[in-house]
Amino acid sequence: MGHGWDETPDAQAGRLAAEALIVDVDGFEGPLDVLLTLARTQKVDLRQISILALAEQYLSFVAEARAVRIELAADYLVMAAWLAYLKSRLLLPPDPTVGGPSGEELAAHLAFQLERLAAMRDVAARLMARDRLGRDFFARGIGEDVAQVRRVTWTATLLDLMRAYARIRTRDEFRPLVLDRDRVMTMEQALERMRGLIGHTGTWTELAAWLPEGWQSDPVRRRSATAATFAASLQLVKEGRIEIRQAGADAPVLIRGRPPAAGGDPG
Amino acid sequence: MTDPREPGLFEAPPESEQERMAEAILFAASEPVTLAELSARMPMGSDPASAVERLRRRYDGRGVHVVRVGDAWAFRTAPDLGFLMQREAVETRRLSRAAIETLAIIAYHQPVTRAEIEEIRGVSVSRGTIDQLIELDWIRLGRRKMTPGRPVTFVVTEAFLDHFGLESARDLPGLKELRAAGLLDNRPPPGALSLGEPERDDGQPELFGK
Amino acid sequence: MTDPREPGLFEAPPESEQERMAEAILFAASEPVTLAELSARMPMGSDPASAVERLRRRYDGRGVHVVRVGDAWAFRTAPDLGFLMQREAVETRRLSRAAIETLAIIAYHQPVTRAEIEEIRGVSVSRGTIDQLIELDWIRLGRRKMTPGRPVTFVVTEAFLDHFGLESARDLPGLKELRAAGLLDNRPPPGALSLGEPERDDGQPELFGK
Repeated sequence: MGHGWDETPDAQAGRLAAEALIVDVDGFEGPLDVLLTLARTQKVDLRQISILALAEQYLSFVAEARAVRIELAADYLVMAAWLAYLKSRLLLPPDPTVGGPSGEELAAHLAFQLERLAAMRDVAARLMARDRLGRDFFARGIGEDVAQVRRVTWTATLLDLMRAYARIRTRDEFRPLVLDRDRVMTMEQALERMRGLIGHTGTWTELAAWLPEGWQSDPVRRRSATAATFAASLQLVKEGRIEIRQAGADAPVLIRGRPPAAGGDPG
Repeated sequence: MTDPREPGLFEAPPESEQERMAEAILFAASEPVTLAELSARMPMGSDPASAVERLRRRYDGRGVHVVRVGDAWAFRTAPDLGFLMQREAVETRRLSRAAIETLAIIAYHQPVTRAEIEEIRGVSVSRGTIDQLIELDWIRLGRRKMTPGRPVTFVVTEAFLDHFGLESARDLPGLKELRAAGLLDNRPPPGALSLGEPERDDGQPELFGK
Repeated sequence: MTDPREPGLFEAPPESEQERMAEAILFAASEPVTLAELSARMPMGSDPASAVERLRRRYDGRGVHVVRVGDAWAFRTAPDLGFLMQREAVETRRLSRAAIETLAIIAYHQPVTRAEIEEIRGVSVSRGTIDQLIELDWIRLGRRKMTPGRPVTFVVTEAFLDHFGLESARDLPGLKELRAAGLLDNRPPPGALSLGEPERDDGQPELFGK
């Protein structure tokens, strides 16, 4: 082990695990899956894992991905932003100006999610390993053909029914693609727009205020613009250009620009 | 399971075990099974002929018998109970497209008149289609509509809910849900211009649902 | 056993005959048969429940068993003899990991909405997964949830129980332990900044599904 003198064996194992994950990132089913895999490297019962250490592991996984230029899907980055936030909540003394649940509560819920996912995987494996019809035990192989009474019954499945309905109802719904496109904002468009504006705001501003004119009233356009703007703001958080926060589940998402000097990694 | 009696390399299973094996094989086989085939499938050293013979005696007088079919063996319902098998002889056929579409419209729009069904389908609904659905006991007449001519309406029945495993017609998913659950292709119907949405990869989010 | 309501008019067959009848009917059907169906096919005044119970005891330890599947009963070969049945084994399409996990979540959390499945797995349910499970007849639509948007729910079917050799959904492996550990509780996230959460609103597109 020629690596880092300054690393504890745990930290080193975590870093090596993060590196190993990168190779196989397409094999994961989302950030929770990655977290569970990382949690297993802590070699303790899931109930005893350190969420703080786990957050570190995940953030180094994301940093590693960036170092080798692997494009991670947006939800991996959302998780990274969230874990960076969680980490700060766990490390810093409670800030009375920030409402909502404590870092410990958030950590406990994440631990619950991981334990629940692990439990579901465990029972899924037990289910699939059961004796199964057509493999381990069998139904009668010969249908009885005793009666000559032939009665025809007509049958259809629920799927047939729903597909039939969908077929009818969507017949006249198909329109040229362009009609839909002008109601869709891409993340690139939002990013470009935000980069131009970001220097001007040092105060917390609602995400909703960033939506361009003409994208605020029509629900479809608003939804698309909100999604794109939010995704773009996460990208900017990642780049250290802005900060983002939300005080509660239903509270508005707030954004503010970050002085260039403080630029750096949120992790 | 080791048998202490003999140190043989291929120990045949005990008689009772051989009988169980023959029983399971005859039961699951999709056609009558010959002794040769039984022999090939049972462990080395088994005696399928006497296993089948014991099985035949065991089922003597029961609701099913072990019978000889040519040089093979099979389970058959006891001849005196053939009258119980009538429901097994039912032949099922799939509903025609016209019928399933009509049924779907009634389920989603009930109570609905024939004229309304035709408007939604875009083609006329034949008398035979409605008759067939009534015959199946999947639809029935509902209240008359309070519009000129007071046309009859159609609604779905309990038997319909039963057949399709629904608690109520309100449990039918809407179009958005169908699409969100991946039950719907967004592909246009064959023959239509190639418009619509581009094909999505598996697992791709529906970011911008309609 | 005579039906006291209609003395003499419809004499029920003796117990042993009822057992033979239930035996013949269950043997003939490859799908499980409900007591209601048995009752409809056996002569009036019969008691299919006790006929099936006697039958179950009779076949205890034999090569074929009487097994319970939800509200229905069926003959199935003894699992320990599966090795003899390689010829009958049906090659099932390998389920994806996503499909297996989704199935388990539906079985253990039913009735469960799509959003709840996604919350547990941390990713959106990929297009086609639900479709595949419905096609296999392992899941079906349940009641709508009485929450905003009244989302549709999914539950497992009798065919699911049959396939996995379960008498009822209560017999799922580890169910009690999971419940005792609180892992089946519907525990909402503590609120703030749970960005990874799928949208709960019906028909709402996901911001960040995978």
